[in-house]
Amino acid sequence: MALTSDQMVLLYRNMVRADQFNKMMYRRMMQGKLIGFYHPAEGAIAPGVGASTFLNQDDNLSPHHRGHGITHMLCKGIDIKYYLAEHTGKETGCCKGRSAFHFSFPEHKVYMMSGFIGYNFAPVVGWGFAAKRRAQGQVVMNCSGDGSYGQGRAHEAMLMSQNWQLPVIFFCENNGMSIFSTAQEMHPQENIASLADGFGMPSIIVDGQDVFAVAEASLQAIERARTGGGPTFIEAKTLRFNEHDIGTPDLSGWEERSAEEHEAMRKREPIRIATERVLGDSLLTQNEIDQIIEDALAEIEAVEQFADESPIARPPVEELMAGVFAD
Amino acid sequence: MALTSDQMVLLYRNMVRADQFNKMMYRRMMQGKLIGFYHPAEGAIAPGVGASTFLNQDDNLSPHHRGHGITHMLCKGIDIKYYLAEHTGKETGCCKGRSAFHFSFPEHKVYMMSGFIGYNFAPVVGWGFAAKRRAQGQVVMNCSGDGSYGQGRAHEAMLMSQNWQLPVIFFCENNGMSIFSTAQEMHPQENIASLADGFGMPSIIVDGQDVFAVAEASLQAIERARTGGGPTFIEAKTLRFNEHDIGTPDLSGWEERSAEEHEAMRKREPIRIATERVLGDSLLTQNEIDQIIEDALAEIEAVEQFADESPIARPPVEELMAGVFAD
Amino acid sequence: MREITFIDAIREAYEEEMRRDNSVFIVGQDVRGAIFPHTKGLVEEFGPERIVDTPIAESGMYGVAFGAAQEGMRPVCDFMFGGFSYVTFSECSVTTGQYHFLHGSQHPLPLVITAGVGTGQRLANDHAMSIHGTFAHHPGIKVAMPSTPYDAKGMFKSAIRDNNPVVIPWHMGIMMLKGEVPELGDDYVVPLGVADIKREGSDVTVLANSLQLQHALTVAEKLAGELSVEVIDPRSFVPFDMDTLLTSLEKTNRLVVVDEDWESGGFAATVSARVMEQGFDLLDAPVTRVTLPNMPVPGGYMEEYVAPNPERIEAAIRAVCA
Amino acid sequence: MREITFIDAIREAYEEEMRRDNSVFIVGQDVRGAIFPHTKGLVEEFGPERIVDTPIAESGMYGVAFGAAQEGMRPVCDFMFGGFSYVTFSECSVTTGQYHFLHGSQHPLPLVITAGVGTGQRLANDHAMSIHGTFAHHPGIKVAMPSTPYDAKGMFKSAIRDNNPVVIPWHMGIMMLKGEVPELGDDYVVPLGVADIKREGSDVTVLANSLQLQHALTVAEKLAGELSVEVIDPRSFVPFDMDTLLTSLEKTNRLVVVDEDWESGGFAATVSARVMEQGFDLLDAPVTRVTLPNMPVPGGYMEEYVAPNPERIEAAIRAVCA
Ligand SMILES: Cc1ncc(C[n+]2csc(CCOP(=O)(O)OP(=O)(O)O)c2C)c(N)n1
Ligand SMILES: Cc1ncc(C[n+]2csc(CCOP(=O)(O)OP(=O)(O)O)c2C)c(N)n1
Ligand SMILES: [Mg+2]
Ligand SMILES: [Mg+2]
Repeated sequence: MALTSDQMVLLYRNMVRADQFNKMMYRRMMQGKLIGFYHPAEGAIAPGVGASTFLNQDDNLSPHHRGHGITHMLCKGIDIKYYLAEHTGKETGCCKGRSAFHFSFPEHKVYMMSGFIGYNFAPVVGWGFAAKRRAQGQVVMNCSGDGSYGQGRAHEAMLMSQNWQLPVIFFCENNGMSIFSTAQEMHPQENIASLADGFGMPSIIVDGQDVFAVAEASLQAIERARTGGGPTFIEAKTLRFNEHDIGTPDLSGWEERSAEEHEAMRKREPIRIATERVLGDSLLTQNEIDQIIEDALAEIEAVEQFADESPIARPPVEELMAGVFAD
Repeated sequence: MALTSDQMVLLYRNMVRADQFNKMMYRRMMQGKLIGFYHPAEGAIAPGVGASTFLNQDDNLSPHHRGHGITHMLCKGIDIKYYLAEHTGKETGCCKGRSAFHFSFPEHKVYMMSGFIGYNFAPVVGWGFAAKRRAQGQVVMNCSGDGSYGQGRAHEAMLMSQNWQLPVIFFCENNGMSIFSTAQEMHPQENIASLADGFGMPSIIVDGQDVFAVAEASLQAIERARTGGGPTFIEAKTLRFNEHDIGTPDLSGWEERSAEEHEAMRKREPIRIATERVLGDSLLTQNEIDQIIEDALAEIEAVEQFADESPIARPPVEELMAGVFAD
Repeated sequence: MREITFIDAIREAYEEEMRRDNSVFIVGQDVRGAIFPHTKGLVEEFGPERIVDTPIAESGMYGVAFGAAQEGMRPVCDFMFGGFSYVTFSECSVTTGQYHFLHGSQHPLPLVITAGVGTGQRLANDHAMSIHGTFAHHPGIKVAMPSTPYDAKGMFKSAIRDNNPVVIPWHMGIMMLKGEVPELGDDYVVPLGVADIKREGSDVTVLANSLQLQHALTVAEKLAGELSVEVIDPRSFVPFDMDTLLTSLEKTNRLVVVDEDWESGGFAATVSARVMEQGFDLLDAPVTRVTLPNMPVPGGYMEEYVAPNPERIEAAIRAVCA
Repeated sequence: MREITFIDAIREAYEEEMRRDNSVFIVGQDVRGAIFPHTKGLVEEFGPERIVDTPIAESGMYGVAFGAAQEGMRPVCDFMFGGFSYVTFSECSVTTGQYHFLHGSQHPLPLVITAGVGTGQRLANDHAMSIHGTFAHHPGIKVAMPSTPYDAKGMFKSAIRDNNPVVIPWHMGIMMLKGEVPELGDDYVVPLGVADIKREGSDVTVLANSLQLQHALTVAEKLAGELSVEVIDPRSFVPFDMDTLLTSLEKTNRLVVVDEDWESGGFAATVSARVMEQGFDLLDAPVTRVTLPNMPVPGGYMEEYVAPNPERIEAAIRAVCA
């Protein structure tokens, strides 16, 4: 599916935003301004942007935890300030400051986060089930890492989605790592997408450093799901430039990832790849790009200001107890 | 792997024993002489016999629940009288009469039963892990039904076994049914063995009504596992002549399985198929066959007598409490 | 009033709620064919889109319920036997219980979890264990268990209409118990969180539920004349109706809690501890529990005397009244 | 004696037991690289065959431990965070607890389950929940939790040598707590099932464990002169040392149970109920519990006042002594 110029510019803008948001999160974590942990997305910005930019509002999105789902959510039109406020422990947070790093934007069909890797696989079956029953072309974009496909939950979700031909996209962001473990060591096949073969589910393997390639694959899968063609497995081969989460050492197995590995990796920086493309295709000028970056920085400034100026969430226990059950 | 005449005769003898044992269990359940439930194995005798007859004593065996593992266990040289006593609630039972339908023969490396379908998938990884570390050619025969491969546990076990090249055989007894549900409706692909493709695990699909074919496939997989060649997936296509468990209606979906289905099914009666073969190949005479049947019936009579004459297990609660923990 | 069985009462609740609300559906394994009669015949009226069978894949199966509830439907997830819920426990306990609260109390999760539970079938631990205590330990989930056909119908209807996850197992030992239920079309509900005094008395209070409630009533009847036993059915564990219990203790000053769950960590311990804290001065004798001893539930012939039973209940009543 | 941190004490236990017994090994996720320092550097001495990393596949991972234990090895299964054990809960609770007993007490299952637990990291419910109460509810599993470096080393060694499944979580809030530990080579163990009086007193007994034990000791010190607080560390929940507790109550007649688990169904309820039954006459005031309120553990700034803390413990002590 060839992308239009408008689509490419939108993707590029989202790439810049996602990248800047991730940098902001990294910086804030180092500054002690974030609660809990942060799993930085540097090097792995493109998959989420490519998967999420062309979703409809009523499509379900389960963001990957890498980058804490920000790169995905902002492409779906979610105002990240409520998530940053949450992550800063503030009353204005999307979860009222209760959740540390969880997110929830039900009106955008981004429902939840759980700390259990693979938690996404159970609910996506239900979203797909509801979507199919509703029959209005709703699609489920289910993003998670290579490591999450170790979970048996993945098997159950793929089995049932393929069996019922649910509109679920299994979008695997394969950065080759799961904390200290390499996908190469933990998975018997080169491609995680091979798992889809076991169910007869069509799959696409795509260069996850190239946001345009990811978007094309995603649009293809979205189109298939929307028109009743069932699930697709997409494997986006990507990279993790930083440590798993800030403060954890950057190991492969039990040894430091080598300088050579880092050097090779950073040659595949996704923003640079996208920039070369938009400049090369004359879709944007350097001036326009500078403006996009400036816009993103301004957006982030406002978001940070909102989070920083909001009051810390410290409701009395009674108030919390009243929120355990819905009326 | 071509079978020797001795091997074929042994298989045939085990088929007859398994068949008669299953009939005895069915009869006893109807007579109210068994505790709990019984999942009859009629029509599905051959897979367990073919998978289990040529295991070594120190190979691990996880029997399928169909036929309550009897068809598997007796081929591994286990004296079934302790299991029948267990199932009759007797003190002499293999689990001291505590377990209803569970079995455990640790000295034969048949460790356990659990009521959770798919429970086998976690421990087999550990047995395979231990076997590989021990490096003495120990093999793990992991028997369960088509339905059990719905469980995500199956995925985790296959993933890890293939990844570590463990000597585990995933022996799937596909009778096309899981209580009232057909494999056709519940699984996206025609063969459950397709799942193995997802991991790059070699698989064999075999006629599960032909014990000799099953044994050949099993020997091939055993040989591979024993010599460090890693896991194999075997799918034995079999049939379930009776209802799922005695007392449950015999439905497909929510309708009675048809007379035609039963008729077609019963044309593939595994004892008859085996008998035709041994007679046709002049491996046994009708007289010898009659003797084998007589021997089996005598064996069963002794087993039943043991169970019936043993005292009911009613130990005081204090004695039970003392057995909760090992010393 | 007409009399129907306990399990038929559950089916009537399903039928009425599914007719009333198109978003209600049932998901489980072999629920179309009906392993237990509460789903029997439903597929004929509601079709396989609303009486949904899944592979043996409890996470995926529960995921159908969980995800559909987020999408505004009202699923009932039938785990067949209670223990099978443990196969997808991270989802159905932690992730379920925290969903609404932890994400800011902005999005309800209206779903029902049910399953057959309890001793009496001689099937041993994994097919016999109770689950109400385990779920009551995990916040954010309502937990209830009916004891009569009347309550079964009314409570299942309440559970389906509740905007929260509700775990409502049913005890296999009273599946065929008959009892009075209002005429079809009389759309009554039994609210969750309200206990019921099943028999009035003045000497001692027995809190018991489900099969054990039947046992308690049997014992109360047997002791009538000698000891006046008040029998309270909690009906719900979360929320728990402490007021009804404390009011009863004001009268009787003695309490036996019968609970078909283990002594360690079961709901009976929670009740005893709460009475300790909130009703210590009411007590003339220590609260005494009749529970499963701390061993995996044995099957076979041991089940009947290891589990709570009328003899053990009577002994406990006599002990607290001594 | 030398001083080491709590988490280093656990690592020393691993090192010594792995050197002593070749059948001991550790399985988990990223234990080679060491998410927490208790496995740090072990792979260098023992190699990746004994410090085993698995995919994110908790059932398979736990299966390595479970199956290897049946095969005569002595695995330690590290779930990283306690809540992750719920992902394979049917295996690690029911199937594990019933294995030995239900199959006729003929084959032991010597394995250790560990994980970091507890509040204080502001990570919210699924990364903060306790698991000791949940496992203590399921028979056939020993459950213990150390509170000092000395106990950590001695109890982990006991757990590894035990012929039963032992769940022994460790609290992240005391990971870096320093304390005295015997010299290397002094092969001491701390037996499971024996409580420890961490501070003697005569007015009131406080039963508290792990991080909460530290809180209790802080409060006891603060109240010294005014109230004499005896602080008991249960150390083990299953088996539980009731004798030490009752002996203390003979002296103090008052009890506060502090437990970082939910009020409903937590181990504190079990202790209270047992004291009700076995020590009612000893009590001058109702046993009072300081626990997590029945809500999913919130993260952020709420954790510190929602969880048990010194202020709440002090208030409870004052209340039972009033
Ligand atoms: C059930 C569970 N097991 C383990 C963890 C610890 N954990 C957090 S992130 C992670 C690695 C995830 O890898 P992957 O899915 O590839 O995503 P990535 O972090 O590489 O982007 C692990 C093991 C967890 N959170 N939940
Ligand atoms: C975890 C779990 N879910 C559901 C069940 C109920 N159940 C018992 S046997 C069975 C069907 C098993 O089918 P299959 O594995 O194909 O074996 P078969 O009975 O056909 O031989 C089911 C669903 C169970 N025992 N455990
Ligand atoms: Mg990864
Ligand atoms: Mg089957």
